Amino acid sequence: MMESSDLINEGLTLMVFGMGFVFVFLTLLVFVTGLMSRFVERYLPEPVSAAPAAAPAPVTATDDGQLVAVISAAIKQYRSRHPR
Amino acid sequence: MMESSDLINEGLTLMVFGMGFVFVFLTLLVFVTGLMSRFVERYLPEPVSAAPAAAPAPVTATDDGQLVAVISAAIKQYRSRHPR
Amino acid sequence: MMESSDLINEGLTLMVFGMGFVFVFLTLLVFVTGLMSRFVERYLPEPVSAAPAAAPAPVTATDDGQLVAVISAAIKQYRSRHPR
Amino acid sequence: MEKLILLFTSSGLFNLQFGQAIMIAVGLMLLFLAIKKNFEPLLLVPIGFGGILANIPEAGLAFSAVENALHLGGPEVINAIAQAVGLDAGADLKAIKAAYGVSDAAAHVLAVQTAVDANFNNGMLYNFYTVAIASGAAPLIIFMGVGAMTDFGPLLANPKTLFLGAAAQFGIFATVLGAVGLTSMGVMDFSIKDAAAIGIIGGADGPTAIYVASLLAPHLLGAIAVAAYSYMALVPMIQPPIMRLLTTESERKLQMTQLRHIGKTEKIFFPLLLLILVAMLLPDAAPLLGMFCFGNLMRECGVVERLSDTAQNALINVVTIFLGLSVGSKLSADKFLDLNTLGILVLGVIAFGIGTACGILMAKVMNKLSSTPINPLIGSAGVSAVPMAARVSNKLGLEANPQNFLLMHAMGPNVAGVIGSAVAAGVMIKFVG
Amino acid sequence: MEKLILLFTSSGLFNLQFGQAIMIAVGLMLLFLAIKKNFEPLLLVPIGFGGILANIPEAGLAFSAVENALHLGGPEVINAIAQAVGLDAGADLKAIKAAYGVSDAAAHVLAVQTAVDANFNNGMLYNFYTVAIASGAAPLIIFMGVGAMTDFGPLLANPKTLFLGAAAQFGIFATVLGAVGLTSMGVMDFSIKDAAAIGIIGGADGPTAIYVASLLAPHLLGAIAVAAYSYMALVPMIQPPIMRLLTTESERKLQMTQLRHIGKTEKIFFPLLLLILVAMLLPDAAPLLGMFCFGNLMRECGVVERLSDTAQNALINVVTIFLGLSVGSKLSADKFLDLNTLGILVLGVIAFGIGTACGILMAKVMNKLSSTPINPLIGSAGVSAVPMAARVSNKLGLEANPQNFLLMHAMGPNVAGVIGSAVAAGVMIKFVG
Amino acid sequence: MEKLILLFTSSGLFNLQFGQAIMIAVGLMLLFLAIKKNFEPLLLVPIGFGGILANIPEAGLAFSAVENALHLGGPEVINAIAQAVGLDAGADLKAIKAAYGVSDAAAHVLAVQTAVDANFNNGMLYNFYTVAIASGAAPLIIFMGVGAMTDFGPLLANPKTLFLGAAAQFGIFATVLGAVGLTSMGVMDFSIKDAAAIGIIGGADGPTAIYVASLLAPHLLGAIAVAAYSYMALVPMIQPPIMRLLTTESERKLQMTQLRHIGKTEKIFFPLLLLILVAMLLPDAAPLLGMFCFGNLMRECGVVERLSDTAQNALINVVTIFLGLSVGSKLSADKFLDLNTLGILVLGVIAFGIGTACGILMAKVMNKLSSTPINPLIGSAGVSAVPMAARVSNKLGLEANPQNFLLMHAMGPNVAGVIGSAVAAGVMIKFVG
Ligand code: NA
Ligand code: NA
Ligand code: NA
Repeated sequence: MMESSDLINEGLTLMVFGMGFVFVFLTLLVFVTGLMSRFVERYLPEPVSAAPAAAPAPVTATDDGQLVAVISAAIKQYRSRHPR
Repeated sequence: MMESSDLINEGLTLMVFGMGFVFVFLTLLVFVTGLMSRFVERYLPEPVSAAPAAAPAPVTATDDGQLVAVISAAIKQYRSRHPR
Repeated sequence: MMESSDLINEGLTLMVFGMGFVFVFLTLLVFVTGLMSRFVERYLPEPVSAAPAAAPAPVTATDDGQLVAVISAAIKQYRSRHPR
Repeated sequence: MEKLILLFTSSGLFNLQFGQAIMIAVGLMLLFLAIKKNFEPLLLVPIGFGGILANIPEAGLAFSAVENALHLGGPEVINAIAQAVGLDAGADLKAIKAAYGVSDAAAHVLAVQTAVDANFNNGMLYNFYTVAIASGAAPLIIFMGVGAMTDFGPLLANPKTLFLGAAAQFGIFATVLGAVGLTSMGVMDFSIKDAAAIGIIGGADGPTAIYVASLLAPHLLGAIAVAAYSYMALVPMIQPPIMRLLTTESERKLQMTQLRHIGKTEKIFFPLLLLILVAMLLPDAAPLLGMFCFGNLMRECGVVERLSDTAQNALINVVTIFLGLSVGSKLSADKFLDLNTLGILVLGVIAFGIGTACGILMAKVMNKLSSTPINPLIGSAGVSAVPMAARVSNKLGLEANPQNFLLMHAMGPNVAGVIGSAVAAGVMIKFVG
Repeated sequence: MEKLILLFTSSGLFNLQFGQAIMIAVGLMLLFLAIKKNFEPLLLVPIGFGGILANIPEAGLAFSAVENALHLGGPEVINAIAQAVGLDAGADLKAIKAAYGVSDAAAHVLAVQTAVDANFNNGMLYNFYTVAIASGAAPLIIFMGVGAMTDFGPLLANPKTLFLGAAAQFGIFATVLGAVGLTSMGVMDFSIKDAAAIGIIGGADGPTAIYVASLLAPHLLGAIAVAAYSYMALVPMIQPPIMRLLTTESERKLQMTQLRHIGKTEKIFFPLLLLILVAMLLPDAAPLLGMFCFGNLMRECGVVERLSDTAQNALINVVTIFLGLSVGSKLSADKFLDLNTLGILVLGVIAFGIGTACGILMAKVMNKLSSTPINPLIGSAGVSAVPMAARVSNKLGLEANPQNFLLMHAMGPNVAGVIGSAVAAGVMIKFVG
Repeated sequence: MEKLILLFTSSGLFNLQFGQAIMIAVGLMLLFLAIKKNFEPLLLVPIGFGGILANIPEAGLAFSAVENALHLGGPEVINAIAQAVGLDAGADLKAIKAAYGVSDAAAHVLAVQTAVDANFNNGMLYNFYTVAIASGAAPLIIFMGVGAMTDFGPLLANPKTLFLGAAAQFGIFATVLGAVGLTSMGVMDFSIKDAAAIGIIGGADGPTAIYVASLLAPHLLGAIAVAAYSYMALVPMIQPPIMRLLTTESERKLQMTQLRHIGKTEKIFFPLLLLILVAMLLPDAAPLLGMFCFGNLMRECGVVERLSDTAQNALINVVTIFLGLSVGSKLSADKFLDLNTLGILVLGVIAFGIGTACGILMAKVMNKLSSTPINPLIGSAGVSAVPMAARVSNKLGLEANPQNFLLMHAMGPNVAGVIGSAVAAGVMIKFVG
């Protein structure tokens, strides 16, 4: 029994220190991340990009949908015949 | 000569056992494959999929061909300028 | 001082032989490349390929530009939704 | 005629042991789960197939040259190896293997050389295992790929969710206690190292589990990897009951405030921040979290698209194939078919359950304290198993309230859990490694 | 001035031996065949280029550290190595190399260390060879990729074609007899192992040929690989005459019944079926057919697209580059420029011829016995060399009868031949390995 | 409590040495240059990140098992290693490390085994370094990829530009003299091998610099690689002033005649031609230029598209990731933070300057002698640093004369410079290696 209770002690210490450390570490991370976010907001603000980066070409909405459907089908067909 | 005729014996045995084993193995494989096919047909029939999986969008046949030609050319052109 | 002047000698010899060899080697390469080019021009002339290899399909110029713009946008849109 | 007999006596059928047949069946079952039920197929297909290959009788694909010589060799080679490891010629196989295991460098080299001279070589899967897992390289490279696929936006928008990632790791340490408890009751036989390796299943993270198991308890690697990946696939079954049990209807209806848009700069700073913190506080987690942050930095910095794309595709796929086969090579009957494996499977599901519960309880506490509402359903995503656990939270959220889109909110704790389990792994390697 | 002399004496031109010049020409010729005549370019370009690199005088790219020390080192290092392998200081190079070849582990390590301490290292190609071929990994990984590209549909639709795949392997064993016969007549000097490695050329399968040659007769690997890949490219020239000779006009016109559609489930079961059969009957073929079936399962199971795609592209391309260079490193004058190579080239083409003939004869027999018509032209595809042999059958079929599309019917025996030659390889490794 | 103390004493913060903190800052600065200023990001991101990882206190990622045992181990293991390398138990760390460095094979193996038995292993980055750089494989594979991306058309259209590629290499040898001069004045402490490795920075070619530095002066690899890649990124700043200084307005306006179209055959013959010349004249450059020509042949021959595409993408990206991390592992304080690094940085920029100047002067001379006009601005592109140096020539050409498109003309000397620096490297390896 001596030996097994020794084992349980090790298990307990591992749990206490384990969870303790995980919480300490992640709490620090929360704190530091918050600091970083505020720092970036103040000193390194990003120019609010007007149009979303990958906007499709300004095609009139109506025929765009139908055309895109055709094209994506063609692409799928093209891709099935030319597997990269 | 003794030594070389010994070599020929080894060659002959290898041929006999070699081809013998290849035929035994592949005959078994034919037999087992046939069994498996019948088993699958009976117990695990596949739902006959109606429309082929990657069917292109229902576009009227006429302008489809011409459009697909244009699109594949555009894709080839696009791909040459943007090598992945 | 004796030891360091020995070092400078080694440095000098390396420079003389180094640059010397680089020039000899590349001069030979110039000479041999010229020979090869003339040889190829005379004995292995290439059939002048008429149309450039990846020419787009013969689509009337006008709507081609606009169509290709739409298609490349569609491709970009398609690619953003299906990252390979 | 003698050739014919040789043909038959050396055939698989003749030498098939009962254990090997069972393990081939286990391999086939894993393939069934992966292909038909879509259980983490990218891992369980190679692992299942590797398991079948490892148990082909007489082929010795998963054995080292010495083990092959002892199994397939004649008496002279067996005696030669016995002498090499300091036993006299007549020693039996078990004793020779034990002596070989603890032999010092010189005896080790001599034994290997004797086997190779007698024309026995390392099995194909043994070589894959040595290169991929024994070196620790494969799990780390996959973790780099995972980093390159992870978007920390949702976490940065709501850093508090890191607490959920922390709480959900309690499953790991509870299971360590469970394993140690079972041993003290004499039911199981796990050392503290074994217990730690079993606990990490609760981390719900493949690469971390394989990395820790290969360091702390290589003999349990097969069972641990199978349990880890199976339970990750079972998340949509294990978590919902616990989530419904611990949350009230009103809590499940809670709608959370829109997440703010996170700019490029913050996403670049975060992995570096995390790396510095690991460097200062937990060097033992440096390999794991170092490669994870490297992958994430490559993704976000935007100037190394080629490298990030390769890390997420070609590189991670190649390494996954060999990692899977190497893990499969550990699915040998003597290591898998015993009580320990059963213990591992049971403890593994408990680890997941406790992790899920702690995540939800933590979320309930934080919901009380914090100004903005926190729907406890996102707490369960803290176990990581990215992105399934987040999808489960989202699904249950929608059931309770059709306008309640929790997916992005749940991604916060989900990716936080990856950091949490890597930190837990680091602590265990330090204390028990 | 002394530097200038050193520059000249250590230049390639000064030390160029006649044999090396010839082998560089052989390398260039292989490149010509691959680039201009499209002879299996994916293999013959790296093999040809590796052949040129291996024969660069004084560079020692294909030599180990010890061989480099003996070739380029001064007397002290040569004597030191002589003593390391147990000879006295004055021994000549040939004796030292022989002693080094058979030295035990300790002497081996001592000799290598002496060379490295004297600043001699393994050549670049020697390292590639050790990692890619000596370990057996490259041929197996390529065979996995081949499995991932193989569609067993046509074979499953007509399992009887496996007999054609079996019959066509007779070329392998006939050539073993040929090699052994030539030796007994004193014309050639092949051991039974050499004969087996030469016979496998008739298997018309690159990875299998390299795998068997590297196990049974590494010194013949260069010639065997070059012969195997050249003849596979020559299939459109070797096979048609034999096919026309052994088949009648009416037989060539035979139209075969439409193949039934094969469902997903059968295609998934087949590789597993084949694997179990190998496990039970032929463990020696487990590495080859194991990886082949793994690749095929990845292709068909549909849940690991990423892994299958990588196995067929990035992974197989990278391994092909290093496999080709490693095979090229074996194209050294002393091993290639002798009567044996001529024997190998002659025996190789005979192997292909006999294989083709047996395939066709078997098909004629089966056509007589079976209810549904079997056009003998598809028999020749049983030698594998996928997919060229099947295309040849199709071409000849069309010549005889424009409505006669044999391609898919010929693919059955074509992929069956891959299994056939892997089984033949397994048998040879067991009996002779 | 004792556990808590252990936790703190083994934390990074507690053991952080001043040098390590500085080096982490250097790593972060490299990342800043790579990400914000776009300084060769594909290399400097992994190198910078590797630098941070290598300096994580207590993690020992860049140390071998023996070094880790000496740093982190208790007295018994340190004494055991001391005895293994032939010192008595009380020896201090510095002496043990020195003895280990020069120990013969047997002592080496014994020391490693003692460390491994005491549960110390090679650091992750140490393993990457051994596989990628110590073997010489990574720089050669990247050089193969560079060859597959290089178009020799512009050079073939105007072979004379090879002279510019030759002249621009003078920066390499001038810097060797500089390093040797500084040593003789007692300011620095460089051996002839160190001087050669520093000179190669002037070759403005990453793989060549790393290959030469890993052979001649591994301890300076970190500083040399950082200097080489930083200066290649600084080409748009270093070169213009020198180019404006040495050329007159009229010379800068010179328009060069249209380049003739180069056919496929010439582009296929050129790499083979270059290979034969290397084989005959400079075997020491065979690995570098051999792999370079192999990559170029794969690109141009048109029959191995798959292999060429993989060599330029998946393969080169994977190798770049591990090469960068391995170089980063050499950024340790004791090797980087000393006067030598400052010397290297200064000498490196001088090398670039002299190389640029010589290229331009050569171009002026050739312009006088040659029938067709040669705009001296393309001379500076002879340092290679492909394609930036060619773009700089083009930009300055346009400034002087808007109709003057020099880009393709500058590509000639640009790719010639790659051959030039590889030849210079070969010569240095022969004379000093
Ligand atoms: Na986790
Ligand atoms: Na075959
Ligand atoms: Na250069």
